[in-house]
Amino acid sequence: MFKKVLIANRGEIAVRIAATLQEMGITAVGVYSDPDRRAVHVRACDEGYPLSGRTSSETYLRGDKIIEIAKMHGVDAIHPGYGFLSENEDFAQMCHDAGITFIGPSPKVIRDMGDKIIAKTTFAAAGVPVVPGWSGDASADGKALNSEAGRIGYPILVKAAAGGGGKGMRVVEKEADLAAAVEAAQREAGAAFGDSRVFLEKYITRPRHVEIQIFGDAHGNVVHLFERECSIQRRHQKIIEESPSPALTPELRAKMGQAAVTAAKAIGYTNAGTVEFILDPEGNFYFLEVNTRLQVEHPVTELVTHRDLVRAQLHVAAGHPLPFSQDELTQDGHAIECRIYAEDPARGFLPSIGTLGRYIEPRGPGIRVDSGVEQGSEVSVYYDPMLAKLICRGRTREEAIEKTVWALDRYVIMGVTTNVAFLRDVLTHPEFQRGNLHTHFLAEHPIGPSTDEIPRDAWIAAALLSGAASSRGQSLLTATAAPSGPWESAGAWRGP
Amino acid sequence: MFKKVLIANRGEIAVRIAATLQEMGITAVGVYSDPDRRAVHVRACDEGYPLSGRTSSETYLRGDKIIEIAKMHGVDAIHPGYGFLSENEDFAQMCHDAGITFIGPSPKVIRDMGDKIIAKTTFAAAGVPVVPGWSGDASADGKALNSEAGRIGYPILVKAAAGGGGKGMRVVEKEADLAAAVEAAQREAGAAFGDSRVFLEKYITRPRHVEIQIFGDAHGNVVHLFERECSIQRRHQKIIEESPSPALTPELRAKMGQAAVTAAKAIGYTNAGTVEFILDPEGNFYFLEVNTRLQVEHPVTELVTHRDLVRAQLHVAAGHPLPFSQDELTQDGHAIECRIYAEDPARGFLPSIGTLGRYIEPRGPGIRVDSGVEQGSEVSVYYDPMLAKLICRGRTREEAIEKTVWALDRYVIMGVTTNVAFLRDVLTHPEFQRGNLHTHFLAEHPIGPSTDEIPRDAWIAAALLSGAASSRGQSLLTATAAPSGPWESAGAWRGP
Amino acid sequence: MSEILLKSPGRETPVVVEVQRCREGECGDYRVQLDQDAHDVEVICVDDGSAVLRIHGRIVPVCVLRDGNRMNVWVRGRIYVLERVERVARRASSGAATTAQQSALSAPMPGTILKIHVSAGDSFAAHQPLIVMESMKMEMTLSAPHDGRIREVLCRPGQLVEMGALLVRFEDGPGDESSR
Amino acid sequence: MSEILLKSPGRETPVVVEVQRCREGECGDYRVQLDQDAHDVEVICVDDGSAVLRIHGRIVPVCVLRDGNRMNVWVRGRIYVLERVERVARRASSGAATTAQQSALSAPMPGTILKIHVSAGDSFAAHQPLIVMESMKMEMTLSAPHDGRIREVLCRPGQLVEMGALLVRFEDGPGDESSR
Repeated sequence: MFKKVLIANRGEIAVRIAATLQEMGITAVGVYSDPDRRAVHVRACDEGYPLSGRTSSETYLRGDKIIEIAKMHGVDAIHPGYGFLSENEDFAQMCHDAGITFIGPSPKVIRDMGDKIIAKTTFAAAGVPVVPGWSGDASADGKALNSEAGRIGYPILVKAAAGGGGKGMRVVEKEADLAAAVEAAQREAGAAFGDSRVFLEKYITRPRHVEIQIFGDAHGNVVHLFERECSIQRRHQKIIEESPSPALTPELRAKMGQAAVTAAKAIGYTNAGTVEFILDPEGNFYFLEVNTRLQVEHPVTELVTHRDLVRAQLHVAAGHPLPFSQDELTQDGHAIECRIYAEDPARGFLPSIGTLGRYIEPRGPGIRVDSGVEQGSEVSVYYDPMLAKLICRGRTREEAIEKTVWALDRYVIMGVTTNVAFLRDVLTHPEFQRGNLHTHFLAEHPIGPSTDEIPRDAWIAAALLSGAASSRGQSLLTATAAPSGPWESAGAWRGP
Repeated sequence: MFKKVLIANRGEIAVRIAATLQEMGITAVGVYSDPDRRAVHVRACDEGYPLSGRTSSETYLRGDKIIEIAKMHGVDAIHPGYGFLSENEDFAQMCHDAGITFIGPSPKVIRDMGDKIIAKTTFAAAGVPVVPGWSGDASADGKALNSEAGRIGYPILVKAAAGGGGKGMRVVEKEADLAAAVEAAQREAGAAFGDSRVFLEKYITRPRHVEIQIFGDAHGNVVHLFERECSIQRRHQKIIEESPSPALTPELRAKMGQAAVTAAKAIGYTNAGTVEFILDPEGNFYFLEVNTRLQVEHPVTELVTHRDLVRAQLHVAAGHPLPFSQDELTQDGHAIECRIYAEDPARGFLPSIGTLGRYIEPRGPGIRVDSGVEQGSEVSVYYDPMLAKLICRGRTREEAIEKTVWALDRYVIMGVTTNVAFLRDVLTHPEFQRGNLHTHFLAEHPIGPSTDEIPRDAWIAAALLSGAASSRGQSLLTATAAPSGPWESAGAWRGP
Repeated sequence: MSEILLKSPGRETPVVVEVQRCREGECGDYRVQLDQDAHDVEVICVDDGSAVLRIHGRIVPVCVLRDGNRMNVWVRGRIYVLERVERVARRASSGAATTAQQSALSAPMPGTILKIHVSAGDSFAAHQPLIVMESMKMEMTLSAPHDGRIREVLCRPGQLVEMGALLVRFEDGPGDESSR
Repeated sequence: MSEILLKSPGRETPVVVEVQRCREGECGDYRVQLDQDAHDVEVICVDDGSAVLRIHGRIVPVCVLRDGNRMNVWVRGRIYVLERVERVARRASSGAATTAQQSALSAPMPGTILKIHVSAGDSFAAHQPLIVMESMKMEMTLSAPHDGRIREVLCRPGQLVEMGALLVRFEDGPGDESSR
């Protein structure tokens, strides 16, 4: 097994990977940008080295700097997490060339699956159903574009060949909007992935997003760890994920799992990956893409299979056989993940930045919070506005929802606007509770607080904790408190 | 299902029960003594009512006061937790008479199993092996006592008939010490349980303590939820518990589980209970006692069976059938619980009192901390010095140990002396890791830090954080901090 | 006895809340008069900005984060905004500019300007895209709030702008503050 | 440059630790000289009494809880005690009473006195049980630290005593502070 592993990432995923490394007796090496010098993920590691710079492209995307640090400090292997360099085949190759294990699939598999067009062709060849589409050169000829789109039929989805996470993606309802959408998607894709190629796909109405977790080793074994349903999305990004999917029968589950495994075997897939499908209301499923990395929502699978996927990644990367066979794997209970974002659901989910003036995570049996922030953290413009993931498990879907609602009701995040109350409203929506999910759920069911009424408790709290109640102009309650300001000494870490 | 349940307890168990109640949409009603007015468990509830008084006997042991509060506020059922009134048949009967459901077995079962002598007779009659012993009137006749002890053979264990938790228990090696030990045990038992009767038992050398979790419903179903090994004890009290036991083969597990279920069925057992056995090095097991309540160490079972035992208790108490059949139950992975005590292992585990000047719990996937304290809490002389329970789960015993060690290394408790480092030393002891456990483990293997050497990091930390380093007599590091004292504003709750 | 005037941001009329400390010398008990009802409130504990209250036996954890006279109040997973109003009832500035025409477009978030579709002097129609910026790794289009004409463009492509930074200034439209 | 004298409680000789703040004006970097070795220490962040240090690249979370000159230092799950020593080297009071005879027995914990086995004037032998008390629901026997004779009993059964309360006073034994 490895002695020292560098985590080429930040935030909650770096914290989560560090914990497994340390448990296994492996030294966890962190890296950090200038704004992250005091970040939670640095402190979670055993060693930490700076990647001087502020933006992602100056720091966490700089494979050269990261490999230099790894070589200087005797690192055996690099875990890329998700995002950043995790699906960058050049980086995987650079690791390999430097004699460092890249924890993930081979560079070739990353490249092939990273190219959505090649991936689709590969999976189609392996007999997996794919969505009708067109992958010609969209920028060459407006006429060809329009004619291919017409052939597929509107609505059309424009997607980046190198894409992921909703970036470089556009839905087009009519021909008049196609050219502009393609241009925007190309620009966004170019900025995000350095590859502006896009392709067209039939846009399936009211589909579910159902993905299969796969895992392969160097000995040719590939298994699946069942599905995750990730249909609740905004801006084409998942915000609620769960396993099992309320839509899957045991037969359909077996069929989709088998399709994913067959295709993964065909391409020699190793380590953790996710095969994404869309599932139409009639139960037909179509291959969407492969994510060649640990997924944001992997904890959902961990809580129903009772396996540590990062531990398994390390085993496989070290050349050991998979620590589980298909027969040993079971899907037990029900898990739900909510992504906690600093964003304003009332303003089109626009990101919100600021300081976490108050931050208290819920805790209790069966509640897992993977987070990379704490009270006093700055939510900046530099990185993704996801603050944390709340993952709850119950025996049944109903119990998992109950537990998640309980936890959301006790999650205190103040100083930035978040989607906490919004998530609660989604979870308690009758259609969500019935399991009637699809990727346009949020568009079809406008979610908002049931009432604008400010409850009495809030008036009372404001009156007691306002600065107006005492004769000295201080809060009645803080009047007897320490002389410091209300937030200055609230337990937040600060620079020396 | 119940609408409103009162928790007749305090500390971590009250917090834990409240969470399940609230998830299920049941209003959790807390009660509190004067010193507990601001305790964590009160704030975890939806409603809270005072039990005026300071000591346990003035408050949490006052069934009359508790039932009065329950009646006044429309409570349907009372959960007694463990300790206090949980095994008090009179209280169970008073609840019944007041039309309130007592969440636990019937008063008759509590009474019969609470009397260790009757319990032993009952289990022996059901064909369960029991330890040789004598239950005559120990105070009547010193001669009879000595002769019976001689017949059983030394060493002898003196135990309280109404006992539990090591109170009123004495090991006697030779006849000369017997009378004094009986007297001390009687005094302690009288003070603790209001019943000074004691009995004698053959003292089995190097036994393991292995107990079976049982669960019965009002419809005659009884199942077991496998075993917990609780051999690591000090002062006859468990400090580390785990499931599965490293000593049990599948055959022995089935045999012990069946014995527990057979006896429980014979007495019409309902709700959660634990049948304690001792297991000798040859694999013979003997019935020890039945605990007619939720056990301190129940989370260990929850983490390997993936069931919420409190939820199941509520279902059964409401008259529903058991939510699981024997066939549905599996023992998956390995869980270990460490009891975190405010006590000094270097001074005979003497309790330590004070203020938790710094208290930070470890957190991460697979780590559960059930606690009833927080930074700023007072550890007083009034109640049990258990601060929290750390429960970790892994696929294997080795992984569970790794995770527990990881968590203990990150558990910060300052202001009182605790057993945190001691627990770590036990877990990393080669004999513990081999699973060679017995109830005298700690006596046979003196556990202490491997070295008295103070590490460099501690010298550096002390130098940087001492008040001496800056010219102004302040700490170099706090010199730039807020003007408040080092601990005054450390996030602790305080009175207004 | 203290009196506090609070209002929710959208509303005109403040609510008068009377707070009375009970049992002089003893800690933690208040009588809060809100509308017609009086509430006995016990303060179980308080940390700066957070408290656990007991209101008629109900345990109510709350957090308050102040920002001038604005108070964000957290109660059971939701955050409510309340404003403290001064006793001297200065007529709130009658919601000027809420429905009136804006005079400029500013950055709703810090970010980078990607594309500017207009130049000084250009006319535009309501909802027409004016500027494309990227913020927190997402592209976002800033559209015209109403018909109008550009007076001045205050940013350039590639520029990193702060939140609230003025990006383009409009000519005064047909409406002004006095009109509705 | 500051110099701090620290010692572990059992030891006589303090250790001199030199702390130098590097790069004046910049935050968080110190040079700590301990014995022969110099350590570059970066302070990643600090809360009152807690800090995360970076020592030669290693991330080291620490907590310090002070009690006068005594410092409890938490490092990786263990707590170490260090004492700050004043520069003026006052010879520590040569460990008096550590091995010498005690002159009284005091309560190691707050609790209730259950039983008193001796009266004034009684002789006792080392390890003989003198008092039984109950504390935190556990019974505990206080035994004689050495041979001796009771001068005075200062408690009674049923009494609630504070930690450190004198329970019995002994006659001066054969040893005193000057003898070892």
